[in-house]
Amino acid sequence: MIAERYINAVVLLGLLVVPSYALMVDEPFTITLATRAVVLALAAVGLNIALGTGGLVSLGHAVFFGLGGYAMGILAFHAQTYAPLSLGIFEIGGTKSMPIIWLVAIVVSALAALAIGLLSLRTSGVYFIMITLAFGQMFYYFAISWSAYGGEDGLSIYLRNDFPGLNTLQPMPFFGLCLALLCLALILHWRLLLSPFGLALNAARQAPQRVETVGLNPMRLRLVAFVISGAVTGLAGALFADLNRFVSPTMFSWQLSGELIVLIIIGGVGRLFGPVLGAILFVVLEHWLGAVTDFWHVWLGVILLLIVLFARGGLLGLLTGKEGPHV
Amino acid sequence: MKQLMLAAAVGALSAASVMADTKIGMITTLSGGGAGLGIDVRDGFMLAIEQSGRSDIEVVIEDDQRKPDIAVQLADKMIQSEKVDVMTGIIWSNLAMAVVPAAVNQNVFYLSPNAGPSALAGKGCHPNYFNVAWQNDNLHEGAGAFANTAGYGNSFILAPNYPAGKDALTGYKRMFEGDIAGEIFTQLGQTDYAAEIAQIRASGADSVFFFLPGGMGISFLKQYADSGVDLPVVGPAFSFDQGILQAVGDAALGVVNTSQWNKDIDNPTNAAFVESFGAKYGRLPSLYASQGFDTANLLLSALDKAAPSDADAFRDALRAAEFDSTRGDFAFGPNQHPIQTIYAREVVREGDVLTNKIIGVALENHSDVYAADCKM
Amino acid sequence: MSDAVLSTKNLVKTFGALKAIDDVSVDLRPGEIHAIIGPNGAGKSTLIAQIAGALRPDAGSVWMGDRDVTRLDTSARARLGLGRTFQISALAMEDTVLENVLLGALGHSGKPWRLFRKVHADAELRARAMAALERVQLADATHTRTSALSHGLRRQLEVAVALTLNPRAFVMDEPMAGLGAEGSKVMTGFLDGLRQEAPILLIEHDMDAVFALADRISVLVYGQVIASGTVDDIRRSAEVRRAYLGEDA
Amino acid sequence: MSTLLLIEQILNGLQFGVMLFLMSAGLTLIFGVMGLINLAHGSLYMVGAFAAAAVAGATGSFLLALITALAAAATAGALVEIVVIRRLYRATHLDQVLATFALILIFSEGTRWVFGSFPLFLDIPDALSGPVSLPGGIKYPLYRLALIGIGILVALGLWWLTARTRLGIQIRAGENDREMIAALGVDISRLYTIVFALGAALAGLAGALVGAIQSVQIGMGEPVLILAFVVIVIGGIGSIKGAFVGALLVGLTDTLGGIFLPELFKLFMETDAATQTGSALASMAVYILMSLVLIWRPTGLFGARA
Repeated sequence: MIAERYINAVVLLGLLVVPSYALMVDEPFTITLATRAVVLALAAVGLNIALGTGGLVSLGHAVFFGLGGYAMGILAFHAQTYAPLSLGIFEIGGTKSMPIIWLVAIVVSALAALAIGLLSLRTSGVYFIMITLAFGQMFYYFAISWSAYGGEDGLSIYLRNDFPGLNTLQPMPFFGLCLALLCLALILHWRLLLSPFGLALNAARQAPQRVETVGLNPMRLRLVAFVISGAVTGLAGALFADLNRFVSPTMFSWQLSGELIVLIIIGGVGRLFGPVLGAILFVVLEHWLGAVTDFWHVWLGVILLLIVLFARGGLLGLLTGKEGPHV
Repeated sequence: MKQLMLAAAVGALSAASVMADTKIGMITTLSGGGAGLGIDVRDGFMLAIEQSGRSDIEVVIEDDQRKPDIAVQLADKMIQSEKVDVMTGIIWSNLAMAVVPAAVNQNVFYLSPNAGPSALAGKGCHPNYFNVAWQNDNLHEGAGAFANTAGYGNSFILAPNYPAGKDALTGYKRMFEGDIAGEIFTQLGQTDYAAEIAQIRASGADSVFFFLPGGMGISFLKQYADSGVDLPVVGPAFSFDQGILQAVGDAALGVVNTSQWNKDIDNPTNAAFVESFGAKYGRLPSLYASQGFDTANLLLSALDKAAPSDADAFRDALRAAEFDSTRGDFAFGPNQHPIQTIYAREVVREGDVLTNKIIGVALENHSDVYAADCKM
Repeated sequence: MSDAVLSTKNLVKTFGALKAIDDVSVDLRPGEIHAIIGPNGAGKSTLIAQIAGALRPDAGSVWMGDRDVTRLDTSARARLGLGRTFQISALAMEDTVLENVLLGALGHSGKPWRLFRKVHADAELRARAMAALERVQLADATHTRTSALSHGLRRQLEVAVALTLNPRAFVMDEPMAGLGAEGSKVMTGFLDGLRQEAPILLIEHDMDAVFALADRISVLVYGQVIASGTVDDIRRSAEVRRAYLGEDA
Repeated sequence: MSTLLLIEQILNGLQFGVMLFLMSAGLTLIFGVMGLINLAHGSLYMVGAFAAAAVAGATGSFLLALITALAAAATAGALVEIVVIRRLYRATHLDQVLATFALILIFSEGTRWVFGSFPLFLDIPDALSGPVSLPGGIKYPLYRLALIGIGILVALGLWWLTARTRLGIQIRAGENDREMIAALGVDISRLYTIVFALGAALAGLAGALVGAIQSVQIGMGEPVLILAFVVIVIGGIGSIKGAFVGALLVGLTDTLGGIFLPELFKLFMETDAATQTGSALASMAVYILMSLVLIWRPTGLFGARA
């Protein structure tokens, strides 16, 4: 069996080497695929903080993904049309600057996570799963009928947004940005796991009564985890929108929430690199199975089933021979 | 899914070698809900390519699963890796909006075999973008015009609450001269229309216009037929195409719908198309299949005159639209959208199958209102 | 009553038609072990849940010193100095022994919001955690995964977590349950010494331990305290004999 | 709006609610007895509809189609229980969500593999087609009245089954204490298979009945599935009574919300904007209802445990 840190190192190395090789042999599409994997991984890292560490099975994380996407879409749309965005009493101009867009995406999704968390965390178990799903559906239907920003058609951004000093229109620099942000998020999660907060959150998942009897409030721990989680997933949403130069209500769909959970499970739940490995595997499967058969969803389903039934720790569990945290 | 289809005609090899190989990328919906439409477009398109006998055309086909993000990713792949010259295939307006602007700005030609969102017909028009099907409003406008000739004075109209639905009602109202008895936006993907039908019954309307594509239309028509409301219904062809008519059943009989194509349009190209499509695939072609077929033939006609690498000449060749359309006369307007006749069709039973029969012309040589906004 | 560290006044809790706790007043004074005994279903667990804050009483109140804590939740009562152990171990089984006591130390420090400092590097927390482990003789097992501990050692860990809180009063739910004869003896000895530090409200089925440890015993039957007094008082009580043995007086 | 129209709309809401009840009853029964979240319940609904459409197409008999739908869904349910679900009872909710999500993928694309991509045809039987006149002059489709009737019959049947039969006693015992009924000598895995098949059969019945007035197509189960979850969460998971009340609430909210919200907005907005805003809000209405219920009662209206 292989130690987890070696696997993590190989995964990171692979994320550097494969796109670089693709750049050399002029296969830019491979870089696009790798970017997709990295951005999905970032979204799933966000979810993993709530789900893997906090034990919060959220079937509504697409809300934050979508909010991040629309933060990008709306700001860039106003910049593209030179029409200021009116917020009641004051107006702000749109922007094509990635750092500002990211900040807005993070703040907006964190606020949404705070509101949704305050309401949903009163429930637990299946009820929590279902109420998060319900919030996802609300945002989905709202986005579909919000014609000012394209409704179901979504919003197209003709050119990718800018980052100071980089040509983001080239696949490689944009990939680099996404990878850097993924690494930051991984470091964030890692430090959280080692922190007092991580210790308490981890315990709150396994034995909430214990956490209460030492004088801590599990609800507040979970709320903070949910907000951080939503913010990271929101950032991923903004990047995903920039990758596609497009946002639409499908970013809010419950299938997307389901897919984010799938990524975490096939990689290994509650493990730092679980979502990364899961996202890579998912993109490869999607691409490779999709090329072999029209009915690739059947096989994706079968693979998922096998993992749930026989490989409880996901791919990382298989490779390291250790089960991960139980959620 | 990926298929490399080489138009197989061994004998034509030497003749074709004078021209450079052309690579065509088709992104369409082949799995999940709505796959039927993509399959028809693909089959129609490939039929024409095959009949041309040309072996210098390579068509790369990919499935977008009706997801915008997948479509964009596939477009990136086709442009960056496959280096295609021409793209086509997208069924849905929202996917087209996600793919087309970026593609045409990267000097790829895009021929739309189905979707025609207004944004791409007006201010967002582009020299490399050609629509071979219709602008989205066209068939709804046709329905409005038909309602006038049929003498309807008070229509109840409904469509799903999303942009194409809003365009549909706008399109109908643009042509319809009577009153509107009621206007409803239903939920996208809604399956039960009892409440809407009750409102129609109570509204005092003398006719109903609806735009409910796919499964929504099937549900609506079945429930409407069973409700005992017997006001005449008119709608665009999307709920009456060959693929879904059988699922609607007798509930559709006698309903008038508008289309730019039908299998009984009387011209030799169309007759040959209907026959060869049936021979090859064992089913009647739908309007989507005819659009795929026309798209391919337009492309072939342009390839006969110029290669896509010579962009200006190729563009002029496309604009000339010198090909035999299954619709008979076909020409492009200034925004490179069709100027064509919209017919009124009626659903009839032919032996075991339900199909459509042309009963009249709704709009003659019709263009679209967005063309004026197109500065090209 | 005024010197009681922990007390209940006229507690009532009903579940449907069942009166699980019916007008119960008990108290815990400094330096003592007060045992609550009674047959299964007498309402002991319901009582302890209300004292700890996991259940809201229908009527009556819970006091810590002269402070009414009836409306406070479990974590607030813990912060006021209530140290509870569970009948069925409630520990973070995937974590190490050390991490479980660190959690207690963290609760005592009241600062779980440091997001970026390493918890293991905090000398103060660690010292408090290790001290508690040493007192229950678990220092050898510091880095063992909790799920790998034997049942008896888990009970000791439960007590250690409570110790990290420096509580003013302990509430222990059957700390001897499932321990062998040897384990019970060790635990009895340990609790015996602990009462000087903070008094213990003890719920226990092991009568040998109860009679060896308790300063006072209250007998709970059908949700009511039918007798309360010293060990000898209880041994001699006719009512208790009747309740337990069905003997006539 | 006239009283007659209002009554007709309430009937529509009831009918929709009753159909949702058929879906939700199985879902809530399965959760109550086995503690399992079954996302694939919508697939069983689809199986019922496709089986009915295939048989009706071949034989022309609606009754035979209904019977086949019941049998096919029950068989599929039992099979899924034995092959997959049985291994998930001890698993976490997360694993259950995931495994049944996988089953959706397999069922949906598998059905497309077998039946192709185009919708199938299933029609109302002649005997039940067309409208009838109700007292007060309301014309209402007979088939929809029949649906309300069938739904209420099924509700009564389920009540009888759980309250009055041996199987019902076992089911209720299983909800309360799994170890206990195992100790009493009930073959628990057989009980689970039966309950799962029963739930699946109810979903299949709903699919076949609804398929006659809607479109029989791939993915038809998913929107209904989500609504059914909303229903059982509102009602309290595990409670059949809760499912019934929840289904009617959701059915009425959805139907009446779609009509009244646009009208409400017309009072203070322009017609176009009001129609759009009202419709947008109407499509969110049931989810808003569910959130409100959960915020008020975190375990639903009749729910006992989380």
